[in-house]
Amino acid sequence: EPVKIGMITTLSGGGAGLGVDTRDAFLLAIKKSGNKDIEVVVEDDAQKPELAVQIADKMIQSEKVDLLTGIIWSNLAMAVVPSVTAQDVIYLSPNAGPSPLAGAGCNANYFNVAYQNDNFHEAMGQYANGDYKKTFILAPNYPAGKDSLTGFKRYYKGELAGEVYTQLGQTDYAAEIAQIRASGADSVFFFLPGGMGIAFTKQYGQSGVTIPLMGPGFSFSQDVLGAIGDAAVGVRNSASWSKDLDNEANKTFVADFQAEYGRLPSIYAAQGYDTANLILSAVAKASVTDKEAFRAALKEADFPSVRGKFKFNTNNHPIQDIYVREVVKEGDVITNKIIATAFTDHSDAYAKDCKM
Amino acid sequence: MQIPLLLEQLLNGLQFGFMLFLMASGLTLIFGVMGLINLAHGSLYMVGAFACAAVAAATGSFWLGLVASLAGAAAAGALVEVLVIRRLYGRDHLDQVLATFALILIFSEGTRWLFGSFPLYLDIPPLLGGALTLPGSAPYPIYRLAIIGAGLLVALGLYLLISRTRLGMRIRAGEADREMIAALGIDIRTLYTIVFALGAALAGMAGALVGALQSVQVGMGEPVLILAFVVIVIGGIGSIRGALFGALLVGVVDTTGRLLLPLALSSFISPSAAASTGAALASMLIYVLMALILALRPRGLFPAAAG
Amino acid sequence: MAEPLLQLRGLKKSFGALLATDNVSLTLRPGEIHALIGPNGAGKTTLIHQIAGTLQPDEGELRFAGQDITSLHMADRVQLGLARTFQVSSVLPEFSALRNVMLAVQARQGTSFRFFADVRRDARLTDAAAECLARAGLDGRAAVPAAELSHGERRRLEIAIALATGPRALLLDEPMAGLGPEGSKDLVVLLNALRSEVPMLLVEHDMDAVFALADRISVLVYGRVIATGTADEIRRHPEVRAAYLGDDA
Amino acid sequence: MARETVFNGLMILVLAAIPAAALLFEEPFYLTLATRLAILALAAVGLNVALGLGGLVSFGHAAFFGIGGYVAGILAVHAFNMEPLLPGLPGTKSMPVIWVVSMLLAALIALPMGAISLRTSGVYFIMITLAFAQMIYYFAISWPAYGGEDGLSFYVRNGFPGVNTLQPLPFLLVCYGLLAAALLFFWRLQHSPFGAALQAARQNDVRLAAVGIRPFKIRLTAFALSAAITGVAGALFADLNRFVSPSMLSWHLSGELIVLIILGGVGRLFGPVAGATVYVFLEYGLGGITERWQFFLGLILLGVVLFARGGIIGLFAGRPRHG
Amino acid sequence: MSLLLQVEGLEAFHGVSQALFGVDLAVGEGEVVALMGRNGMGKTTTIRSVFGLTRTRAKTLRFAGEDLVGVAPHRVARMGIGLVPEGRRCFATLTVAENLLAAARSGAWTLPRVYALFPRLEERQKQSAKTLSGGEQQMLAIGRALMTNPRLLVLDEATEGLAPVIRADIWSAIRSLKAEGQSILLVDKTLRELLPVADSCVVLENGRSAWSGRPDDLTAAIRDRYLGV
Ligand SMILES: Nc1ncnc2c1ncn2[C@@H]1O[C@H](COP(=O)(O)OP(=O)(O)OP(=O)(O)O)[C@@H](O)[C@H]1O
Ligand SMILES: Nc1ncnc2c1ncn2[C@@H]1O[C@H](COP(=O)(O)OP(=O)(O)OP(=O)(O)O)[C@@H](O)[C@H]1O
Ligand SMILES: [Mg+2]
Ligand SMILES: [Mg+2]
Repeated sequence: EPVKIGMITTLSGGGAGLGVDTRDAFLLAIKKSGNKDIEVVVEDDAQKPELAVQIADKMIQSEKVDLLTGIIWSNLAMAVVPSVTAQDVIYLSPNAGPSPLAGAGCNANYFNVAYQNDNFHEAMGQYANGDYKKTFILAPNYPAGKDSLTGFKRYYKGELAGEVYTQLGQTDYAAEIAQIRASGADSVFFFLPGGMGIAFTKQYGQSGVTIPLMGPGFSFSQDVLGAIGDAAVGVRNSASWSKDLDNEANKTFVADFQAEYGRLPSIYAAQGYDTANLILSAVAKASVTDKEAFRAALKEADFPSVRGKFKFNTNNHPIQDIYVREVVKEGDVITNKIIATAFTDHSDAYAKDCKM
Repeated sequence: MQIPLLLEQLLNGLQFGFMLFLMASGLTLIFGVMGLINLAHGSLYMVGAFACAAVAAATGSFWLGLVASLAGAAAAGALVEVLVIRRLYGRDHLDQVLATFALILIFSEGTRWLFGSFPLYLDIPPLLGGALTLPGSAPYPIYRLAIIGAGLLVALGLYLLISRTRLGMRIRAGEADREMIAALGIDIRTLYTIVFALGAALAGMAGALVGALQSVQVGMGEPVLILAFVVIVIGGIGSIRGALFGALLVGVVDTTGRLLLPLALSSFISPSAAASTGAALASMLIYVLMALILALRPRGLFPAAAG
Repeated sequence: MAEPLLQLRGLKKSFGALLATDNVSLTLRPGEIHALIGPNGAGKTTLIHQIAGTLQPDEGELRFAGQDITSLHMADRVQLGLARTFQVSSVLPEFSALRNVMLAVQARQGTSFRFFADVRRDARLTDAAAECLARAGLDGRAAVPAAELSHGERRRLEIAIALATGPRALLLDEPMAGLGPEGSKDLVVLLNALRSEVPMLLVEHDMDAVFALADRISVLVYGRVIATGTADEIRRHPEVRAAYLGDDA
Repeated sequence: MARETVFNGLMILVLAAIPAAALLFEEPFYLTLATRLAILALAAVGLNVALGLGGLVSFGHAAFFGIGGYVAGILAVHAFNMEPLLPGLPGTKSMPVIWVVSMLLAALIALPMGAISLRTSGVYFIMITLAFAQMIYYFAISWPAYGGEDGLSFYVRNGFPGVNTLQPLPFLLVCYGLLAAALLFFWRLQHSPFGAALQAARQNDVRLAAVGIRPFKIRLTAFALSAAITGVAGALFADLNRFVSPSMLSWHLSGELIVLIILGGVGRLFGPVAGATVYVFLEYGLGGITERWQFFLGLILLGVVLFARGGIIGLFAGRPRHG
Repeated sequence: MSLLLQVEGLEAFHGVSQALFGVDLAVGEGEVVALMGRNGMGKTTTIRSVFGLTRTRAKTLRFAGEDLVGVAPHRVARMGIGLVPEGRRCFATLTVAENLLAAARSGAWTLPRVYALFPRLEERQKQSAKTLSGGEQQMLAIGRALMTNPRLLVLDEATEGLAPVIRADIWSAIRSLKAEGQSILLVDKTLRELLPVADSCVVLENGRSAWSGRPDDLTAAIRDRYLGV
């Protein structure tokens, strides 16, 4: 029988690019599978938690969807996931991985196909140990920002040249850049998602400060690299995926995505694509109406991930490799290239708190 | 903290202030002087940035982009005035709120429709790249100095236009009593269209100039809107001098607050906690500043009728 | 002589370099109409503002009914019975003429913190208000929103509202202005009849009315009282003729 | 009968028809939609006291909405975890208690906030209320104890004696009940002596003082009342979503409440209800049709301002009469 | 004498309610016409209608031969009609000098000449209009209209609130303007001052022209009936 998937994602406002990539890749995977029994309804949450909750209710109550997915932002996920899973609907996260949902608040109906929020930052911290002794760290002052710096510090063993929390939505970083220059740091780790990261990196490039930058992959994902331009080249960043990852699934994915949409996929696209394929693999094994069996099928994670290997931990969060990439220029296009592996088979720090 | 760094940060604060003034300049004219509540100001700012980015990408010239930002925003402004705003002068201010709120939605989605969902590339012109070395030895980006210059120029130009020209008198007269100025023979309708377009052009230019430092994306105008209102209200509505002063004050207070609050707190609590608590306080700072100023001076710092 | 109801002692007020009220002392006694005249910009309205509490004097003292009211809030002075009219009509544009007056009655009755009563059904309010409207010659226009009244009608409303506050003394700032010949005539009759209950400080440029009504006249020039006297004394006063009356009187 | 009365009657019918349609067509989501509508309308009725009657354009009412929400969330979480809020002060899952606390807290915060803000007027008032709300917003974002920007989830809706609030219909009826109470209050207030003074303060505060009523006291009282109503709406909203987050405190929400009122008709008894109905249904309907729904929402709102003076009720019933 | 302003069968509306039902009025070149009537009879509405500030219908509404119906207010003013409105309506936030200059057009009336007429305005030229005394504002409104150098000057209660000396000055200014050939349409409440300068009078009652003629013909009976004096 047909499977109905509800996708709530951000399609308007400043963060729309992330949602668009997720959706496009997700739909691409469904289309390529040729499975006609899958119906996807997509709706825009405008990056507002309350609206996301309303749409989730509507999809469950009115559209009677079997599965939900699509949310990009942690705060929206926190709003939607607990009530969705409480209604015994399965939710698959293609991006956000807030720590409460990985630890004590984990749920059998909640699968995270992306990462736990700390993962990329941890990887960068691990990697930084190799080259640097004195790092300046920087993130916006909100939970994801704090998680980020906590994650970095969890693995980083060197000294901190400074720890700064910026304002959420801040657009001018002249003062922070001056601080960095004066701090005597040998490297900078920063987490500034979206427009904040673009602004920071551009301004950093213009400032003439040459202390090497590093960050999680979000700030150097394909969707923003074009906007940052040359200022990004050379920056190291961590991610669970890169377009040059050498596996069959990934090659097909990158080629198909580029053919279909005329642009390079971002990490959000990759995660959306994997989410779709995970669902397809489970649909092939079990009926969605049999929740128990379907959950088990999902948990097997028996699908060709563009990340190469992929499996679920006890808390339904991924165990995966995390790479360090460098931003490079390929002709006119600015993109990422893998230069190292920070972690193999990495899992998150919260799984032990999950009683499932 | 060392004195040179402190001085540099003070300069950064001032520079941020000029940037804020630039972002607020169009609103100073439309809201401050014409007395029209224009929530779509940020949208016009965004239009300017997108026009600049698109033309700069197509032609390779930032300067052509800058011209395009002026022209594009002015055209958008004129269109909006003729189609919408013009019908609302005689109405309650609140109708302007609803109408311009609707315009935000239309502009944001319209821009996304035209330019897609991804941020656009816009960099500073090579001519203004590089840095000057300041006396205290820290290099300072030329482009940021140029922003200061542009802010000063706009402030001076606006001041002269509003307080020294007959056009300025008529705009202010129109704000005071639109019907009466018409009954004295002034074509206030056309005049307002022109002034609105001029305000829009200023917003657009700011979008291009500041956009080159930030990210050009849908929604970039929203924080600008609030900040611009804050700046104008602190300074005193209708006063160009006030707007400039308000902008500089906000710039300096915000920058030094971001810097000094965590520092000050770190003598009481752990550095990590100080950093985040300090940042939390810093983010409230400009609002605290505004509330404080308005509580003490309910009509802003320069409650001037003109200038 | 009766004890003054209202007493101004050494009032001073300046706007920047301009001394708008220069050491003014005046009294208003029960039963009298005390006119205050003077050239435009002499400071008459400024003085009324200070007595009513719209402006705070820089120096000096104000006593009303034996009480120091110098720093009392405007509303509290009205509560004591010191009501005023405005030179430029100041009404509630959306409310009908009647409801404009009802508000003043309600203020007098002290019911403004009732949340559930219905003013429209309160006869004590509506009747008292209707009576005041009638006295000001607006009975036919009770239901018209103040915004739709003509200029002269709004001037009348201004007077009706002041009456409705139940004043013990009235400060009238050019009440005749805008009324038209007939209206002025009617108002003279009305004020004349009121004088025994409510003494008045009357600012007016309509000399016919002033000479017809005033028991005493004070002349204000550049913020300073230059003369006080009866109508005849003032009419003959050479400085007053030069500064104010011209050949008119 | 006045046309506005007819319109109000129709609005009541529409509100009643939604749950009926939900049961008839077995569309339980309509119940959720109607609940959301009722809560937003309730919040806007609160704002309408300040803005519509008193002319106090508060751009900070999200603060009260959010405070109500956090009261519900924090009390519920403490009750769930059995941790006292303060020593000796337990949390609670009882709606009536939560309502009272959120109304009191909102009013209590509104008093100093209003006392300072009311020194200013016009646009300055708009901005100073925004400033206060932004302070609270940034505080909530960076205050980790209750989730910061991620917000606070509580898994089970709070309870009301004798009602199964977990069921959508009873919860909707609870919300309708509160909305009806607020409307009744607003209606009485509008025609009361206090309402007259408040409306006078909006039109001409010097005149109000010159008849012997202090505008400040009237306005401050109205501001606190207004905050209390919006606060209780916030508590319900948190219960509806079983989640609170700083976005309930953001200036967007303040703006949305203002928009609801202007859309429906400023100062009109049913203005907030009409505004919320249209807004919620547009959001729901357009969102399902097109990804560009905000564009069309903008166009429709623009159409309303340009062609309907005085909002939807103005379109239907003409200008208000202040008899 | 050619007709400057010609009004026949003028009807006007405030929203849906009709305020004028048929006003006839003519001002010839160089003539001074007084428009009279009790409060609320439609004097101000008539004037506003000429300027296109109210919704109107008229058999004839012409200025210097040109039709005024449907013409925008600023164009009407530009044809050469200067208005001193009821209630002064000075531009509150502008200074005295700015008020005078904002809409000035070149001609015989210049800033110095207005200051000569009202020395008080010169004293206060840098002060913002909202802080002027009532009478000062009235002077400003008159000066402002003169600065547009109109062919027809329209004064709606222009002497309201002025001190007797100033009022005498204004009336003598009006007389000298009249002597220079200036056309004037006047509304004023003091008949004693008004009638001697007027060439003709039009009396309104309930939005209709009820009587018109020369001031000498304004008998006590007519005054009593239409003006209440
Ligand atoms: N806020 C102010 N700032 C500066 N000057 C002011 C202010 N208010 C009033 N004035 C000046 O003070 C003087 C007195 O003004 P006031 O209104 O008291 O005069 P008045 O005697 O009532 O005159 P009129 O008869 O014309 O109404 C005027 O010259 C006026 O310009
Ligand atoms: N804005 C308005 N809306 C509705 N009705 C109005 C409006 N302005 C005036 N009216 C009405 O039109 C009629 C004529 O008013 P108008 O102002 O022309 O009178 P007027 O002769 O100038 O009186 P006054 O001597 O009092 O100035 C009055 O009945 C008045 O109530
Ligand atoms: Mg005066
Ligand atoms: Mg009139």
